[in-house]
Amino acid sequence: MSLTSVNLWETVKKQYFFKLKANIDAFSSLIGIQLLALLFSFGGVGSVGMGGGNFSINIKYYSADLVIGFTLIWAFVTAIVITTKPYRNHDFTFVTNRLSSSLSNILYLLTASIVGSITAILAGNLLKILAHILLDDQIYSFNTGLQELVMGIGVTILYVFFVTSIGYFIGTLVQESKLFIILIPVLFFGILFLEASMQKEPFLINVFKFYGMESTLFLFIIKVIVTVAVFFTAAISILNRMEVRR
Amino acid sequence: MRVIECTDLTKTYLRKNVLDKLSFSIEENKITGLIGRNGVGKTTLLKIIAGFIKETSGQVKVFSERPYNSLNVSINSIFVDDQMSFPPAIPLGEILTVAGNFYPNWDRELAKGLFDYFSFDPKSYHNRLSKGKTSTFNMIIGLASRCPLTIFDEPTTGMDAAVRKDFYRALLKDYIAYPRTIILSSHHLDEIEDLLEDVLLIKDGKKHFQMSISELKEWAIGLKGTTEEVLNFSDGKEILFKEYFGLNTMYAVVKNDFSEPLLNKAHLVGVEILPVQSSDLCVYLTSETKGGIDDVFNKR
Amino acid sequence: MQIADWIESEILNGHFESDGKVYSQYQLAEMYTINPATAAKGLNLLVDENILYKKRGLGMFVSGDAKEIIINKRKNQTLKRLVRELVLEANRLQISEIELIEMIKVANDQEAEQ
Amino acid sequence: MTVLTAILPLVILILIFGVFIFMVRLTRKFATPKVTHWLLFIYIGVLLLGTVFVPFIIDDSLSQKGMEKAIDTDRELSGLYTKLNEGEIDQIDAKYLMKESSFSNYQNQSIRVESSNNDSSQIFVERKANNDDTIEAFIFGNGLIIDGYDFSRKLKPYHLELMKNTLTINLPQQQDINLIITKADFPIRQFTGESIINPSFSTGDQVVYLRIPNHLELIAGNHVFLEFIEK
Repeated sequence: MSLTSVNLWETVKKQYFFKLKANIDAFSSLIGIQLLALLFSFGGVGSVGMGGGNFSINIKYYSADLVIGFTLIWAFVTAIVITTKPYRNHDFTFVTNRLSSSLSNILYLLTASIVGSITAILAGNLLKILAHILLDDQIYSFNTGLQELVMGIGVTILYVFFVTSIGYFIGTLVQESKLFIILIPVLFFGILFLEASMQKEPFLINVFKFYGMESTLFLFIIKVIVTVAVFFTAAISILNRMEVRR
Repeated sequence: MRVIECTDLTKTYLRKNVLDKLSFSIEENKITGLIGRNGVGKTTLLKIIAGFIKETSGQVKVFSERPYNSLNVSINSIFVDDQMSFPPAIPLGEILTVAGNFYPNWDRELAKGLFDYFSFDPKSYHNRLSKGKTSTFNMIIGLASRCPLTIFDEPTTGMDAAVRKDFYRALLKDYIAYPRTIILSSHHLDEIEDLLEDVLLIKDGKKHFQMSISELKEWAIGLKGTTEEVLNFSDGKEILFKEYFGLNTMYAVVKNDFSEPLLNKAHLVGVEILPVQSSDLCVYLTSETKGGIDDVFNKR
Repeated sequence: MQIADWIESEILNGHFESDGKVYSQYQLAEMYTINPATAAKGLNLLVDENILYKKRGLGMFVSGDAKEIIINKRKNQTLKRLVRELVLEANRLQISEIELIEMIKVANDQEAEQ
Repeated sequence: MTVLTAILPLVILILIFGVFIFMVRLTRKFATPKVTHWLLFIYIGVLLLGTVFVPFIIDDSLSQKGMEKAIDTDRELSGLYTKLNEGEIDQIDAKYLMKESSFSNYQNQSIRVESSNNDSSQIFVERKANNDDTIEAFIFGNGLIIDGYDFSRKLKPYHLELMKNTLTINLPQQQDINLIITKADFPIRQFTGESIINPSFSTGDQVVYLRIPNHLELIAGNHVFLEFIEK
């Protein structure tokens, strides 16, 4: 019987569509989470109270920060979930090797990031409308220009994708050995606690500064892309050595 | 052309050699039966061939390539067992379409035909199928994919006799129409005997023997008669299996390398020659003890 | 080898006349749900006993004297074996030779009437 | 760098467009569109609707004025006070004038100025050259600018009341203003420099400026502090 040759990207493409079809429910949980976030950010994402001579002002700020935050968590969890055994075994029922399985996972996570970010940013508008209708106070808003909106979506996609790469890496470690389930949290809080006791600035702050405070877009993009590449390549190399369907 | 070649294949789990320097090869377009006791390493061997797990040492070549992590092997082979996992969110009907996308030789009519014949509901889900139905569905995927190497690992678990019969018939008919290399690992050797061309018997992680089914059928003979008659007739040959009946009649199974005339003279001495069922033969060959379960009771 | 025996009896009762075509290994496999290789072995057995002969690319054909070969094969193999078992059984039951011959005659007459 | 920020939105737009087409093609490929797909499409539909509908409901009229938030609010304030000191009130930007009122044919010789504001409030007084028996009162507020929005019109000005010979300046009762302001999301804020924590805000105090006839004598009530302008 004649053998069929195959190329990697052809398989990745097929697996990608297969994954989208298989994990479509992840998107319904995305919607659920974002609606929940909308509910929470109803009281305003931040509020400031000030007083003058004979008047007091309190301002409620509305933005989609919380929705984006929840989407980040959702992405992180989704990334971890698809590295678990059942999901990897789904790939091995059909045509795959470990590399194509990982690559299609990454493409799927990218799609999840894009859909997650677009919906999160647009949810901000939904929030404004709901606040207007339900709170019937006048809402003052800088109508962010199209360019800013689009840039916002772009940056959010990078953030979400960044989080998925970490999730994917951690998920792979956990698959490598269950020990990591305890090791990673212990390490994480251990360092925090240690630094706190030594009055040193916790590493999380530095991480936040490195990415969060980066105000030049170009640098930010480079930083995120490099980090994402590092995490994903690490995950792929671990997965490549891992047995499956034992 | 050899589809599978194994030389000194070893696999150790927790310091136990499940496969121990196993060497064999399987020719193209043959149906081979993989026979062995539970836990002797059949599934491990098949998973190494399918590229799921790594061999500890030794060399495995599938389509003259190392199967582990090889896309070429993956697209030209399919591994069917009851652990085959499908995403819970995809209904059965769509799984067939998905399989169609993946496998180049996928036969949609055959899949649909079998799917309807075994009355599956395209809207139902894989994880809600009964054990037998799961095996049947997995079998359909295996057959319709028409991969040059199709591996069935105990495909009939849970299937009732009628479905099993249909499966064997469907397997053979599709094999005749589209010959391919098939490996059937099963415990019901008696049922699949007719399907097979070769039999590969695994014992203690090693290849006990690999021969065609017709040779296997004439490999050993059963001697029945009075104990001393049978013993002296078999004069020192290794007795694979012995059983006592009544006062002093005995049944023994020995390798059949008697000459033709000697066999004809056997009945003069009151020893009856009986054919040995290949499935029983395999059981005798792979049993740790020489006797049967009765020995356990007889010893007390 | 049931395949070989089955073909022989088919030839004996005239289903396959001499020089007629016999089923191919695949047809046999289909009919009996057996592996085509096993069917082929059965056919080759008969070729060795030149009950059948092979025409390149056309398949298997019944050879001219297939019937006689089968008859005397069965005569000195199967028939002889059956007779031996008959005699052995007779001794066990202490039946004299004459009685045995008598019984064979009776059986033969009944067969002749049908 | 600007080139990049120009290209990036374009790329993202194409991405969004691509995702949309991809979604459509995806559903056509699906034999059994599942509940999730409907959920997803309704949700995205609502979101897109929201995005289109939002500009109509938010009041960004203030934001045009707020555009000058770039200038330093303190520098502007000090400018206001110097003009007040020099009495050139007509050069003060109209947006600072909160209220203007005048009391005509005030024949008394003197007038007493009272204030209900318990801490001292500053009143500028300009003595006109002539005696036209009218007292003009101007109330200037340095505006309430929060995060670039000019909410001055939210503040109620002082209320001047002239009874017999006392002019009382009573403050509007305690007023609490609730505002809802939308902020850009943190990924956007990161690059536009906006911050959510300390909004820029000016005190929103009010100042009274009186123009009185030449001969009118002023008597300052308690904790009223009169500032005479030398012109």
